[in-house]
Amino acid sequence: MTEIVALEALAARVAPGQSLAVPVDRSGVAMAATAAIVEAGIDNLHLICVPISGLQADLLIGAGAVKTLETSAISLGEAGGAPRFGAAVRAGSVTLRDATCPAIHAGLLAAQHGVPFMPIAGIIGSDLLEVRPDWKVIDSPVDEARKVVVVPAITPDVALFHAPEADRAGNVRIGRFRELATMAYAARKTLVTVERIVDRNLLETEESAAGVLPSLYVDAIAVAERGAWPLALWDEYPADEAEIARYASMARSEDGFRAYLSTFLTHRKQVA
Amino acid sequence: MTEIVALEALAARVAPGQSLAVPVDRSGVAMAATAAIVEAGIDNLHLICVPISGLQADLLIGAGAVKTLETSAISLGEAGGAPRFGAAVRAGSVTLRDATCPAIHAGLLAAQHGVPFMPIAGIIGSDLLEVRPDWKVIDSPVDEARKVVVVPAITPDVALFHAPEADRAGNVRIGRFRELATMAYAARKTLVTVERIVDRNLLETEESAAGVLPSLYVDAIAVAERGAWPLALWDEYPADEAEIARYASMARSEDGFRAYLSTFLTHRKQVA
Amino acid sequence: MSSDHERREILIATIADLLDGIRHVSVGASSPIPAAGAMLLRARNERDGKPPVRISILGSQAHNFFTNGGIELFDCAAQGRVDAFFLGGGQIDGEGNINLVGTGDYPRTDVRWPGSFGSAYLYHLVPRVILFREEHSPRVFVPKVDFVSARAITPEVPRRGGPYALLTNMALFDFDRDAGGFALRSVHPPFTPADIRENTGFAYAEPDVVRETPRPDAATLALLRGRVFDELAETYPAFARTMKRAA
Amino acid sequence: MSSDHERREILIATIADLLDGIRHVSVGASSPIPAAGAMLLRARNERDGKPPVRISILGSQAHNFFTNGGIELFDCAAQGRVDAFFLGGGQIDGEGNINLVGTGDYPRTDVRWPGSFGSAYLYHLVPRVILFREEHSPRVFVPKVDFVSARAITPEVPRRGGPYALLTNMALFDFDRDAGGFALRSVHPPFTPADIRENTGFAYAEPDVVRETPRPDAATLALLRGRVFDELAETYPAFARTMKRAA
Repeated sequence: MTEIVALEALAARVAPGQSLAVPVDRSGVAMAATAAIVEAGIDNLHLICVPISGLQADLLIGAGAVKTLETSAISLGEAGGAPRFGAAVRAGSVTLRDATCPAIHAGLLAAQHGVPFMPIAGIIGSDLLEVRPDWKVIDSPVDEARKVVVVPAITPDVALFHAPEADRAGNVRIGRFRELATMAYAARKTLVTVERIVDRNLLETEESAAGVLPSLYVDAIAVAERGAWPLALWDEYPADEAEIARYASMARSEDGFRAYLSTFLTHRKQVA
Repeated sequence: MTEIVALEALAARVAPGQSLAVPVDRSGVAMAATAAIVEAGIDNLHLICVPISGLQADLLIGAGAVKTLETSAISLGEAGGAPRFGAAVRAGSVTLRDATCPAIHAGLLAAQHGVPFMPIAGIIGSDLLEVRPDWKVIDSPVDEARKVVVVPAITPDVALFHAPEADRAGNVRIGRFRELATMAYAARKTLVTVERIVDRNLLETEESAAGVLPSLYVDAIAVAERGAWPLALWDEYPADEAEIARYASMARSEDGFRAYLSTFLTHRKQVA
Repeated sequence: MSSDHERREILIATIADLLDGIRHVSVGASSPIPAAGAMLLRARNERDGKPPVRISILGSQAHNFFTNGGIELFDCAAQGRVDAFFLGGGQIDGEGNINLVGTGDYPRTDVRWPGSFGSAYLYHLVPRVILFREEHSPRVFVPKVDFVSARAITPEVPRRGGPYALLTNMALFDFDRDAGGFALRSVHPPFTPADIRENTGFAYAEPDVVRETPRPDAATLALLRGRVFDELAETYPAFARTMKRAA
Repeated sequence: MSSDHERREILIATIADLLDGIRHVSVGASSPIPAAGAMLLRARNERDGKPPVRISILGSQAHNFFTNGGIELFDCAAQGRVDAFFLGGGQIDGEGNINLVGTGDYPRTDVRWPGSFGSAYLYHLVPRVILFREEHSPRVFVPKVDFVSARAITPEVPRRGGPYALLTNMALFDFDRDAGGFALRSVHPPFTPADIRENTGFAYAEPDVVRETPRPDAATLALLRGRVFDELAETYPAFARTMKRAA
């Protein structure tokens, strides 16, 4: 059953060297938990971005927590390129597993359905097939002969995201952001931070239940108010664009990044 | 864009010989539309039950509308076996495509994702593989060698179901019954009957939107009050068990079935 | 066995014992006895401070914590999140294979049953599949099923799932996956091992001394006749009412 | 071209023309000009009683009618329900291949861009992919991209998708799928065909007489500066404000 724990205890459930799946910025990124992970010195992570990431990935990369990066893109959006990602690529300090968005979804779906691989449309002709030898091109075993790409299942050790609310049983409201459910289905363990715990049962009505990830898939929940900050949380608060721009500017240099990180960790501790 | 039409006009969009996907009894079965289909004399259907059916399939089979039956089971539940299905099997008058529930879901998912096939766990050793030569056993192209079953995409010509409500733009509330969305994603055309059309926008809030099939996937909607009767409609009314039992008893003979059907069609016309 | 309801109480208590240690059991539609067994285990664990038990009942709105449509149970099983499930069978053979399709030659079977449902899949994926079939007769328990809806043993592929036990109106069998067959574990009173032999069409292992299936003790009966039947009434009102009245 | 906002108005109107006839266009995040083009087409169709146009904007809550998470756009494209999409590229070559990964040798590229996003997939599946890249320079338009994020032509597999046109700050090119390359369609004033030749690193077909890209007519401008920028403001407030102020 789902345990409700403190933020630090939640972060401590991520072990060094594990694969960690995180969602795209708009879907609910657990930034407070990310700070706690950096604080705890958890490193050598295999970060799986579902299907892309921004500030969270750049922060983890800059903090030296990422060994392998599986993503379809890393970008700070309006604030421009992700500086620590760029620096890590130039330094060769992170192993890249470049992907394309639907291939990451397909890999998670394979894990959701308990099959070793998933076929996927398109991709043929892309150099991604050269740099991802784990992706194969096969002849379709059904219908007329036709080349199809297949990607292996992605089974993250941990899925981590932030959502508006959970109930006491551990059911989490995810709205239309069903990739959060896919991540949880696929992952061995799912950790969720929320703005608040509510007393009502989120599965109570057919209408409320439709947007809920059942507690069956949720191992631990921690409350983290404004836990996605400076990123947006749908239905709750917009992104703090000024803060993200400040990050983008400071993180251009290693020293600037260190200064930002230190302030960010301190800020998070004050909020908590 | 979604058209809102009369029930007869909706039924007329199903052509003889087409494949027609319908949901399991509890998910919202368009019984009123089924009556209209029988009334219109649409036949030679390839009925795809997602993943099983009951009264609806038995009625269509008894009415001689079904040429091919793709299903994981046909049963009247508490009311027992489906008599017209049994009679058709004995007579050899329907071509059977026996399946297992998740294989029908997997076939629809293949169509949803635009791929020719989908791998699926289990099944190996089942005689279903003997009677379904379109299902293949392949060596997994990824990871260690391992036999895996793959099933071809199921792309129904038409998906048909009944739901509590739609809005004026054609968005349909499906709650947690996401197989209805899968059917619509996979099908070339989707026809929906509803208890009522509402004035509010069902996509308005994150909470209401989570349980909605967007109008993008819905070709036509018709209002049919108590349109699932005598089956249940979630959140609206329970099954009319007495009526289903009456059907089960009458449909044991061809004559009894004819009598039931005639009353059923008349009843539907009186409601409409 | 003195009455129908006592027989059912034994079946329910036996199912609760068979489920001991699981975290999540899924119950098919129209299965009041398996559902009651699962609820009894949940109530007992709660009473004894043991780990909680999740129960999902197909087709129930109250006992349904799934939110991803009809595929979720199957995905859940494939993810290793379903520990136990129940399957029946128009025919069950000594190798644990089940037939939910029909007798005679497919497709124009002499007797046609509803179909394979999810059996071909779940049998591979759910560790404790409990075969539950009340009718105990040579018609059901055959040497070889006419159609294999789901096969019990498939050495050609790795699998975590398969038959765990077979429970009938007369007896309880264990399934031995290494031996690939059933072994009689206990006989429900008043039946004898000879009754079982007479009514079982397949060969099975039989110990020298066959135990009697224990009747539920007083504490279990109290739990069952109180809280469990009350909970059951939500999904199976008629069954729960009958059982309460008879108790 | 007398000003930045006039240039943008030409781009927006050109995009609306390129989209003519589609039912559903999907626009990536941070793409105000493509979004405005799509909205202009929608407004014009509505005005003229033509078939309605659906617009989905990634990352927008207001212009999002998807309810199945991040995969839905991709599924939708695979189902043939997305008629048009926009892609850019750090590099685009004369065969229509695009590079969103970086320059130099992978993985330690000299310049690293964000990554391929959904391009490798959508390029196969969306019939009208409009390549939109404002910067028109030999640095962007290269003979051969260093990394093929998405390939334009793959005779080895059937596909419905691929490049349809390339729109830059200076010109509009058609893509000829049979010839496998671009053909200059028109040049935005005040540029000349010679400017285009000078700033394009790949070979392309050039007609004898190169037309000027038409400026939007008065009715189009009225629609754009009124309703369209108002609608756009919901998703791109800063951009819409700037455009309205300049108009």
